[in-house]
Amino acid sequence: MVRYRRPVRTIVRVTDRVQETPSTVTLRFPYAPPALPGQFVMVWFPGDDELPMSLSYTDGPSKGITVKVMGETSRHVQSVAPGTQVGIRGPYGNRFDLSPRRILVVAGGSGAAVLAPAAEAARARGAEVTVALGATRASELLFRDRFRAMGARVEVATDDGSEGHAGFVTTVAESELARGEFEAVWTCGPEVMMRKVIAAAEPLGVPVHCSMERHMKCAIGMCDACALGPFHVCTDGPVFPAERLKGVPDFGRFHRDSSGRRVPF
Amino acid sequence: MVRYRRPVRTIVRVTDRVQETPSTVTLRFPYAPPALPGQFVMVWFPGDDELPMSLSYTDGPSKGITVKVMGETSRHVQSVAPGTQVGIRGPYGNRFDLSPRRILVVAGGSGAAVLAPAAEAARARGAEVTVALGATRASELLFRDRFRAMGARVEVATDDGSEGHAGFVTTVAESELARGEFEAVWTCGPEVMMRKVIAAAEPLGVPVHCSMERHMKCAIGMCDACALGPFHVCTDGPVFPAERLKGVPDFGRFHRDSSGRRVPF
Amino acid sequence: MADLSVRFAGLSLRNPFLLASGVWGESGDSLAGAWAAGAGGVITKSIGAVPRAGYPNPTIETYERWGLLNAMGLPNPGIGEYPREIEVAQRAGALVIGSVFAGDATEFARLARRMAATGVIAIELNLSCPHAEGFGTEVGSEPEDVEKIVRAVVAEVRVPVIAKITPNTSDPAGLASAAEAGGAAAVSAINTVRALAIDVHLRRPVLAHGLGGLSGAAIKPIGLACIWQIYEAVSIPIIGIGGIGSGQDALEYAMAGARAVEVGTAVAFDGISVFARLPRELAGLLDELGFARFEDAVGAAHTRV
Amino acid sequence: MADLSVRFAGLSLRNPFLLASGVWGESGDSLAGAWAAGAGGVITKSIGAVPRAGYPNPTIETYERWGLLNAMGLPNPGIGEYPREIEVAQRAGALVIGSVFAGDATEFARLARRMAATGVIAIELNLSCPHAEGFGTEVGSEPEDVEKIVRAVVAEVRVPVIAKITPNTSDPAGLASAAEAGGAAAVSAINTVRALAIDVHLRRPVLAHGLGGLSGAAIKPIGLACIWQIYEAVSIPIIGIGGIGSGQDALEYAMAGARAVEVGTAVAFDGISVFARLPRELAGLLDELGFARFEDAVGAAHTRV
Ligand SMILES: Cc1cc2nc3c(=O)[nH]c(=O)nc-3n(C[C@H](O)[C@H](O)[C@H](O)COP(=O)(O)OP(=O)(O)OC[C@H]3O[C@@H](n4cnc5c(N)ncnc54)[C@H](O)[C@@H]3O)c2cc1C
Ligand SMILES: Cc1cc2nc3c(=O)[nH]c(=O)nc-3n(C[C@H](O)[C@H](O)[C@H](O)COP(=O)(O)OP(=O)(O)OC[C@H]3O[C@@H](n4cnc5c(N)ncnc54)[C@H](O)[C@@H]3O)c2cc1C
Ligand SMILES: Cc1cc2nc3c(=O)[nH]c(=O)nc-3n(C[C@H](O)[C@H](O)[C@H](O)COP(=O)(O)O)c2cc1C
Ligand SMILES: Cc1cc2nc3c(=O)[nH]c(=O)nc-3n(C[C@H](O)[C@H](O)[C@H](O)COP(=O)(O)O)c2cc1C
Ligand code: FES
Ligand code: FES
Repeated sequence: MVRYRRPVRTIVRVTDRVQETPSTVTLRFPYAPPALPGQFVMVWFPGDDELPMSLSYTDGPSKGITVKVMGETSRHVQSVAPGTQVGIRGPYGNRFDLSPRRILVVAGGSGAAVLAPAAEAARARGAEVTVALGATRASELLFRDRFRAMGARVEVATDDGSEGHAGFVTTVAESELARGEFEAVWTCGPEVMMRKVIAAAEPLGVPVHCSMERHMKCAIGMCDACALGPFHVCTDGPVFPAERLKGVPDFGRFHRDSSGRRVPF
Repeated sequence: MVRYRRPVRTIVRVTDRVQETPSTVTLRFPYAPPALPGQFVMVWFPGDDELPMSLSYTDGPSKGITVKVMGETSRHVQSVAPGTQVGIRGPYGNRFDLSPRRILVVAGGSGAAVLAPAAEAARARGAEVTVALGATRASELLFRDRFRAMGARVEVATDDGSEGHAGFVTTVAESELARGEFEAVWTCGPEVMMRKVIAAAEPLGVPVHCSMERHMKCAIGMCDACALGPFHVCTDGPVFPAERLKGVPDFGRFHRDSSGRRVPF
Repeated sequence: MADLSVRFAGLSLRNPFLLASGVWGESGDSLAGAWAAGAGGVITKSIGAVPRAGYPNPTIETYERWGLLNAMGLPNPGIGEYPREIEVAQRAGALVIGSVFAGDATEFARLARRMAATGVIAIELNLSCPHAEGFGTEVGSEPEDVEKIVRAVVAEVRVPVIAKITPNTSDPAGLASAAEAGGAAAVSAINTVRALAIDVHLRRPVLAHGLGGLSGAAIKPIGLACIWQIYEAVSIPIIGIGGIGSGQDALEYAMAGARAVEVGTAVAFDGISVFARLPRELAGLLDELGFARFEDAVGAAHTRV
Repeated sequence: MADLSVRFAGLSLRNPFLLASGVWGESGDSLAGAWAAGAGGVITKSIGAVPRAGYPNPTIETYERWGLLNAMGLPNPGIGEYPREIEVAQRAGALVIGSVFAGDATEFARLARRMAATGVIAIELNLSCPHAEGFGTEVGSEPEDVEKIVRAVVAEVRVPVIAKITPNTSDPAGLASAAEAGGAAAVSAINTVRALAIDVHLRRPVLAHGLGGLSGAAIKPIGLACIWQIYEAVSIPIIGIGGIGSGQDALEYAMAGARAVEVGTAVAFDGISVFARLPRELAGLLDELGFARFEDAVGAAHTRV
C-alpha cells in the first residue's frame, strides 16, 4: 500500500468569492487534482495560517472551500478577494460511501460545507436525500438553496426560530429518523450534535458516518496533532463510521489544542 | 533528453572465469540491464579499484568482461574466482552502429574484448566480417576462435611471428583494406595503431569507428577525468567516428592521468 | 530467522526499530499504536516544562518521496499533563522512552526527573532541535554544553540517558564524546538538518517559521556519516536516525555502528505499518547475508577500512 | 524577456549560472564546453600546489535523481600545469574563475597569486571540501581560520576573492562574516554535505575513501538555509550552490539572497545542455512573476519576514 500523496503545495489564485451567509464565504479556485466528497485540503493563506478545509466543491478543475468565521484566520478569510493567492495541498483523507439509496444528512454550523458535495454526488446517483439543516438563525442556514436545487428534501432548525423548527437540528433529525427508512446518516457539526444523532440512529440500526475535525498541522499522518483516540483524523478520517468512534472516550468530550493538550469542548 | 542512467551499483557474484590467454581472463556474472555491443560497465573489485570495462558479452542476463593484465588491479583480477562479489554499474556509453554490411574489425591488445560482441551482432544481422587480430604472440590472440566460430574471416598478426603475419596488425589491416570493399572499419587497441588504421582507411573513403579509452572515475559525464578534447569518453563515447577525433590534438598523443595531467603515450 | 532483539545500555528490545521523537508521539494512543504496529520501542514527542503551541502552519513541506521539511516548533502539552499519555501507552504494553528538551542544564535535569517518574525505560535528550529558538544556535552545538547537560541529567535519574546529537555541526563525534564524558548511556543521531524552502510565487519562505529541519531519505547519507564518525570516537552504544525506510537502510546504519535505529519520516510516507514491514525486511536480509543476529552486524563496515 | 545579466563584486556576467568547481573543470576544453553551452561563467576544478591523483575509485555513488555522493579527493594537475587549461578556455572566450585549495593561509596566498596570473576574473577559495584530509575537520570550519586565509589571499591578488563556505558547521553565517571581515568580495555556499554510503552485501563503505560529500537536489533545502542565514549576516554578495537544476531552483536561491548560482550535479543528470535550459527557464519564470531583471529578485523573500 502506497499511502503517499504528493502534498506539494500549489499556489493558485482565488477566482470567485461568494458570501454564503453573514459569517460564511465560499472561495473558488482552479485546482486540478481529483477529489471526492468528504475529502479536505490544507489551505495556506500566506501571512496567516494554513488550515484544513473540506472541499465544498469537489468536481472538475474549479474546486471550492466554504469558510465560517471561527477565529482570527477564518475571520481574515472572509475578506479574501478574487485574485488573492492561496496555497493548496491535498486532497487528503477519505470520503463518504455513496452507495446508500436513502440518506439523512444532518448538518450543523459549517458542516454543510462538506455535506453539500456529498449529497450532490448521492443525488446524481439517484439516492433520496433528506437534509436536516441547523443554524443559529435563518440567514446562517448554509447551502439551504443548494440542497434544494439538487432535489433534496430540506428540514430546517434555527436556534432563534427565525426559520423552521425553533431549537436543535437534532430534534429535526430525530423526527426524520422516526419517520423515514434511511440506509445511512451523514453528519457534520459540533460533536455534541453528532453524538445525539448517533444516539437517535443507533437503536434503529441506521449506520451513521461523522465527518470529524481536529487541530491539524501536517495532514499526512505524522505530527499527531489530529490524534483522536487510536485514529488520526487526517489519514484515518475525516469520515468515521459511528461504531469506530464509540470506543473513543474523547469523542464529543475532548479535543486537543495546538500543544497537544486535551481540552474539553 | 533524459541522459540519466541509473548508475546504482549492483553487487553480483562472478559465475565463471575463463582464462582466454596467459594475460587475459573473462569473468561472467548475472546482470540483467540490457546492453549493446560497444558499451562498458564500471566494475568494482572491492578492496581494489573500480575500473571501466567493455562488455565482452552483452546478450542476455549473463554479461561478461574480459580483462588484460595492465597494472596492479588488472593483475589481481586475473585471480578472481567464481563466487567472488563484484559491483557493477552501467552499462554506459554509446555502441557500434551495426548497419554496415561489410565490416573490417581491427583489434589490438585487449581491443578484441569490445569488438567480439559487436562483430557477433553484425554477423547475426548477416554482415560479412573480416577481423585483423594482433597480439604479441600466438598465445595472446584474444578471441581468435570466437571470431572464427561466428563465421568471421580472421587474419592474424603477431609481433614475434609465432602465428600469421610477423609484425603489426596494421599491416594486415592495410592489405585487407586494399583488397576488400568495406563499408566500415571498427577498431580498438593502442591509439597509435588506431591512427594508422584511420590513415589507411581514409583515402579509400571507408569510415572508421574507434573505441577509445581514457582514465575514468564517475562514468556519468561529471568529473572530467575522461576528457578527450571537447569530448568525454564516458558519455560521448567510447565509440567515436574517426572524423570526430581528427580535430582532437591529444588523440594518439596524450592521455590524462588520474590527476588530470596530460601525459604522452 | 535472524534474531532481531537488541540489548544495550541496560535496555532490552524485541527489535531495533524505535519510533522517532516527534512522530506519532503527542498522544498515548498513538504511541500505543506504533507499539502495536511492531516498533521495538517508542519515543515520546520532546516534552518541555510548560505547554507549547509550536509555530503556526505551514509547519511542513515535502519533496517527492525523498525528503520532508518541518518546523513544528516543539509543540507539546508540557510535563504537567504528559504523564497521562505515557500511562496510556504503557498500559498498552509499550516500552516508552521519554524525550525532553530545555534551554539549560538545570531545566533539563528538572524535566528529566519528572519524566523518569513516569516509568519510562530511558530518557532521550533533544539537544539538537534546529528550529528551537536558543541563543542563535542549538543548545547542543557546543561540546561543553552537551557534557554539562548530560552530567546534570545523569545525576538526577536512574534510567539510561540517551543524548541526541545534532548534524548541524562540524564535529558530530566531538559532541558524542562530550555526551559520553558526561555519562550518557548512549547517543542517538541525527536530528533534522537545518534547511529552508522558498516559494517563488509568494516570494517568501514556505514554513511559517522560515527555517526548518530536513528529514527522510535525503538525510540518510548524512546520518550514516555521523554514525560512522561517532562510532570511531565513542564506546557507548549508538542509535542511528535519519531516512530509514527499509530493512536495508537499518542494516546500513548497523554496519556504520548503530545498535538500534529510530524511524520518523517513513511513517508519513508509508504509514505506521512500516513498523511491521521493517523488522520483516531486516530479518530477511540478515538471513540472506548470513547473519544469525542483528547485533552481529553492528560496526561490521569498520573492520575492513 | 527578463534581463538575466548580473553585476557584483566587480564582475559582470551574462547570466547568473556558473559552472560549479569540480565538474567539467579539469580540462580547458571542458570549461570551454560549459561556456559554449551557455554558462555565465566557469569555475575551475580546485587546484593545489602539486599534482594530486585523488582517491581511488569508487569515487561516486548516486541516489535516484535526488542526490550524488562523491569523494574524488581533489584530483588536479597542480598549479604548474593548469594555467595551460585556463588558457584554452579563455581562448574560447570563457570567463574563468579559478578555484584553489590549500592547507593553510600561506599556501593559499601563494597559490592564489599564481592563479591570478592566469587572468582569471576572480578566485574562489575552496575552504570547505569535506573530504580533504586536514587536521580532522575542514580547513574552513573555524571563523578565525577563514578570516586569516581570506586576508592573506586578498593581500596578494587584485581580482575579487570569493570564499566558499562549508555547510558542515553549526554556524554558516559566522563563517561568512569571517570571510567578509577578511576582505572577501563575495561568499559562495554550499560545498557538499558530509555523507556516507554503506554496501550491506560487502559490509563496507562504497566509496574508497569512506566518507564523501552529498550534492544534488537533496541538499537544495540545506543550501537555501545557509544562504538565508548568510544574507542576514553579511553585506557582500552571495553565490548560491546546491542542488540547482531548474530556473525555479535558481530563483529560490536568489530570493533567499543569492546574486548568482553555481551548478554542479545537474550536469551529471541532465548533461551540459543544462546551461542552455536554465537561463531559458529562469527568464520565463521571471517574466511570469513580473520581474524585469533577475537582480530584482535577490533577497526578495526576506522583506516579509
Ligand atoms: C478535516 C477538517 C475540515 C474542516 N473543514 C472546514 C470547512 O469546510 N469550513 C470551515 O469553516 N472550517 C472547517 N474546518 C475548521 C477549520 O480548519 C478551522 O478550525 C477554523 O476555520 C478555525 O480557524 P481559525 O484559525 O480562524 O480559528 P482559531 O482562532 O485559531 O481557533 C478556533 C478553533 O479552530 C481550531 N483550529 C485552529 N487551527 C486549526 C487547525 N490547523 N486545524 C484544525 N482546527 C484548527 C482551534 O482548535 C479552535 O478550536 C475543518 C477542520 C478540519 C480538521
Ligand atoms: C571505456 C573503457 C573500456 C575498457 N575496456 C577494457 C576491457 O574490456 N578490457 C581491459 O582489459 N581493459 C579495459 N579498459 C582498461 C581498464 O579500465 C584499465 O585501464 C586497465 O585494466 C588497467 O588497470 P590497472 O588498474 O590494472 O592499471 P594501473 O596500474 O592502474 O594503470 C595502468 C594503465 O591503466 C590506466 N587506468 C587505471 N585506472 C583506470 C581507470 N579508472 N580508467 C581508465 N584507465 C585506467 C592507467 O591510466 C594506466 O595507463 C577499458 C578502459 C576504458 C576507459
Ligand atoms: C514532524 C517532525 C517532528 C519532529 N519532532 C522532534 C522532536 O520533538 N524531538 C526530537 O528529538 N526530534 C524530532 N524530530 C526529528 C526526528 O526524531 C528524527 O531525528 C529526524 O526526523 C530524522 O529521522 P527521519 O528521517 O526518520 O525522520 C522530528 C521530525 C519530524 C519530521
Ligand atoms: C564530483 C564533484 C567534484 C567536486 N569537486 C569540487 C572541487 O574540486 N572544489 C570545490 O570547491 N567544490 C567541489 N565540488 C562541490 C561543488 O562545487 C558544489 O559545491 C556541490 O556539488 C553542490 O552543488 P550541486 O548540488 O549543484 O552539485 C564537487 C562536487 C562534485 C559532485
Ligand atoms: S495533522 Fe499531523 S497527524 Fe494528522
Ligand atoms: S569519467 Fe567522469 S566525466 Fe567521464
